[in-house]
Amino acid sequence: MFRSKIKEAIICLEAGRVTLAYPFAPAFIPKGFRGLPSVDINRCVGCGGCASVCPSSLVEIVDEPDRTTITRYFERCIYCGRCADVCPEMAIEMTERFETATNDIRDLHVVHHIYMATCSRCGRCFSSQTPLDPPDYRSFKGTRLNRLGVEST
Amino acid sequence: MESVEEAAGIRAPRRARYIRTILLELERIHSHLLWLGIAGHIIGFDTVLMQSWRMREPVMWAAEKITGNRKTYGQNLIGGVRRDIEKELIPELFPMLDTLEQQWKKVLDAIAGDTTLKARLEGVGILPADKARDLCVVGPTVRGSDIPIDSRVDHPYAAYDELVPRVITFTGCDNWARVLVRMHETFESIRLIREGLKNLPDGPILTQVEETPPPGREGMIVVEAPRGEAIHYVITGSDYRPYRWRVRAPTYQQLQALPSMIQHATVADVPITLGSMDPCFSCTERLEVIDVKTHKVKVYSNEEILNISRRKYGRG
Amino acid sequence: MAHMFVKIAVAVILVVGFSPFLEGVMRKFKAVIHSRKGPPVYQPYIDIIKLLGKEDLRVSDSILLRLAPMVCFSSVLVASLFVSFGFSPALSGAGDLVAFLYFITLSSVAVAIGGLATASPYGGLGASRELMTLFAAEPILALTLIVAGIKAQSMQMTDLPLSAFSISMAIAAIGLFLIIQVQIAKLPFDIVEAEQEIMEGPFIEYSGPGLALFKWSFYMKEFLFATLFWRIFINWPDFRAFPMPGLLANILNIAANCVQAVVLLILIELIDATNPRLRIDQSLRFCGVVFFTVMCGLIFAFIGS
Amino acid sequence: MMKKLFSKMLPKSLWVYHANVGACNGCDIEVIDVLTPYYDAERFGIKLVGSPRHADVLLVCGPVTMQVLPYFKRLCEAVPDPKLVFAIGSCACGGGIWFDTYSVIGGVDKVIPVDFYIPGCPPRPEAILHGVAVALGLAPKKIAPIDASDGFDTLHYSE
Repeated sequence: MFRSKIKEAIICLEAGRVTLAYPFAPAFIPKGFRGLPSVDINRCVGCGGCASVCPSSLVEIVDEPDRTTITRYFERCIYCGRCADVCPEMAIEMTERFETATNDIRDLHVVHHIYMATCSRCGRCFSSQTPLDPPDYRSFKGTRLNRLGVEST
Repeated sequence: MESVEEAAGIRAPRRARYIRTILLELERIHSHLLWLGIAGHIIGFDTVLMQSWRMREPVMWAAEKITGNRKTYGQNLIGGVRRDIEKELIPELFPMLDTLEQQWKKVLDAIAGDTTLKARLEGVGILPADKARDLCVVGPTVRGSDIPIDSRVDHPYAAYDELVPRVITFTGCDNWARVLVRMHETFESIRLIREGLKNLPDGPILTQVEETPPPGREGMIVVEAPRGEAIHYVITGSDYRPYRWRVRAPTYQQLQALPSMIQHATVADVPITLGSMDPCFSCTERLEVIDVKTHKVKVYSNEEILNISRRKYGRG
Repeated sequence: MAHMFVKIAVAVILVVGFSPFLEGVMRKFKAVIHSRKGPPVYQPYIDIIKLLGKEDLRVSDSILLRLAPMVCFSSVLVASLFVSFGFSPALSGAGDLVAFLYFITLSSVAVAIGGLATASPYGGLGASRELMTLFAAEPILALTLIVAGIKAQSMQMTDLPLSAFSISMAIAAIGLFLIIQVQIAKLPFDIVEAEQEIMEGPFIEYSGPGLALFKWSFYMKEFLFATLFWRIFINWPDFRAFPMPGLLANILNIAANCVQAVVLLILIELIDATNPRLRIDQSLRFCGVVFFTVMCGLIFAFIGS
Repeated sequence: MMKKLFSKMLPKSLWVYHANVGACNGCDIEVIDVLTPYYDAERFGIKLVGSPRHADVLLVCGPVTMQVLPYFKRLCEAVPDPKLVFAIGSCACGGGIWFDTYSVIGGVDKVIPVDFYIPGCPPRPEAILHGVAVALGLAPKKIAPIDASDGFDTLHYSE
């Protein structure tokens, strides 16, 4: 009995003190950690792909006349990373931020306004394009495209 | 996930199945280490809690490195896995497993001769083999009663047809036997991970799912979770959504065995006996009593249970 | 008379003030065994002050519920006046170790009564366990003290320490050491307040000041028993034997006593950290074995060895 | 003066009662993980207690289900003042993926006021420690609400 007690004590003492200095020293974060998602608002086209795949439906999209307001309630986020997978513009990426503790729930709400060009006829939004952007050939269909000498994709 | 695959008639690529197996075994290791700690905590042996959770922590870090999160791996997709185990990660995993195995051997060696620990665990919560068979108990609980049931071997899923685990049984039928089953299973899991990492086949990790499965297809899979076998049953529906998804967690069956296990036990023995089957009360939340004679089913609410037990003990 | 008041004051301040520090040291040592950093040694002081300032929720109007913590605390405090901390006991004129025994028992009874007064099933279970432990452990404590008393022909604590080694005293010392574990509810025997089984038993419904008093009296008990062990069986070093002023000798004695108490309690904490909690029947069996061992010691004492 | 002393001592000795109101066990495991050697919350005086009457802090994990609601309310009354309520995990903070299901009321803040939110699924032990450190005033809060617009708004208004 005493031998096993001593063995137990040796196991305990061999390890030494392993406590990490965490709150006073930065934590180790592995590569590819799925932390708080960050949204690059300048890339977002307001397609709503993230809203449709999100398991906790935390993305709320409201279309207003000249803009789309996207509100994300990150207190519900389960950090699955689905939104980052499906985003067609790679606007969402999982950051390494996990220190999301807060005393105010509103700290976790992210509101984005995307200003969109609106169709003058129906009044609905579409993503605006500046003259510097390359033309989107996909929207050109049929004979007109062929006349321009561009292969349809 | 595999039940959906079965329903859709998809089979994940070999590499993906290996990665799943490795993760399942990592999960088993961490769960068994966790369980030993909790069992120690229940009988007041906090040092066991601290030390076994200390050994568990590198396993969690490894899982975090592989999948990006400590617990909700989010790794399985229909048709494969989401993330590959990267090449530079594999050499990091072997030393982790080695130290874990070494330390775990020492722990097993140390507690094997511990008389006070045995006084609390040996001969307590006895579940004889025939009774266990009658009550359909699963997992380490039944393997502690000398019945070799392990769905990894019986119904191989993932890559268990290639990485065959050894089924560990002990004849004690008591809490001590269940401790030993879990401790030895940890070694087995370490061995499986090592083999899996060594023989990790090349190839894709995801088969492209071309079409959605038609509605009304069924799929069922039996998975040996650390607690016992969990059964997932899916009926596919339209619109990418399942029509019905039923999970039977192992705790359902385990709890049936509890009354016979705690018969004639003192209050002090009840928590550890309950703990020895590693219950998950999030999986079971109501009491259903079936009257055998009249075949009536009655679901008791919480208040009713409280009233019955109060009447029985002359309180309230 | 004034002399006595000084002694009482010193004893009270020592016991009340120093015992949480001992607990802090024990927690720190436990943390070392758990391979972690652990709380600072002054943590128990903070805990107690915090608990004293908290709201006192009462589950019933029972006067017992309110009185139990006070009785427990004050009985331990009075018991401490019959123990020498390196100087002769403050109330040595009023009673001897038998009085100490009575007051220590009273504190355990107060815990049990407090547990019963809460009217919670866990409290009742804890109280019955406390009483069972009391019946098993108290005779052993009494026997060890009686063995020491027979050897010294007196039950006054100042007369007790003997320098000569004898078999009966050695057995009694082992018996007392083993029973301290039971008395101060350290781990193989903390069946009374088993946190995981019966949710801290008798203390389940206490909050704020009541809980603080219970906790504090347990810390004080730890210190008292450690002191008792060193002062009765191994009364070394006694600085009063050295040529130095009496006051300095007394202060050195107190300091030595405190250090010794720390050493003993660390040993007890080591046993605490490497053992699971026993069942009540197992712990009673253990007490039985110790009881018979100490009985042998008593027989040895009668035949004079 | 005594009141001041008490309020000063409270953050240095937080006794925690851990309530599971419908969580999946993930957060519960991480809460206990915080007490184990690598993270060791006891160095801040944090201790897990077995009775809500001893507690200063109520750690709540999981979305509040219909079934536990009455017991949860009773539990909150059993904790003596002054008390703090921590919501651990995404489920407790905002309901998680269950926020609109039929058997779930939602986040803990729909039942009782919550003092600190620690989201995560489950939060890393470091995240829980950080939450505790923020509550104790040892570390700064590292998150703030974002209300941003894309670069086109300036373009839009300059027209």
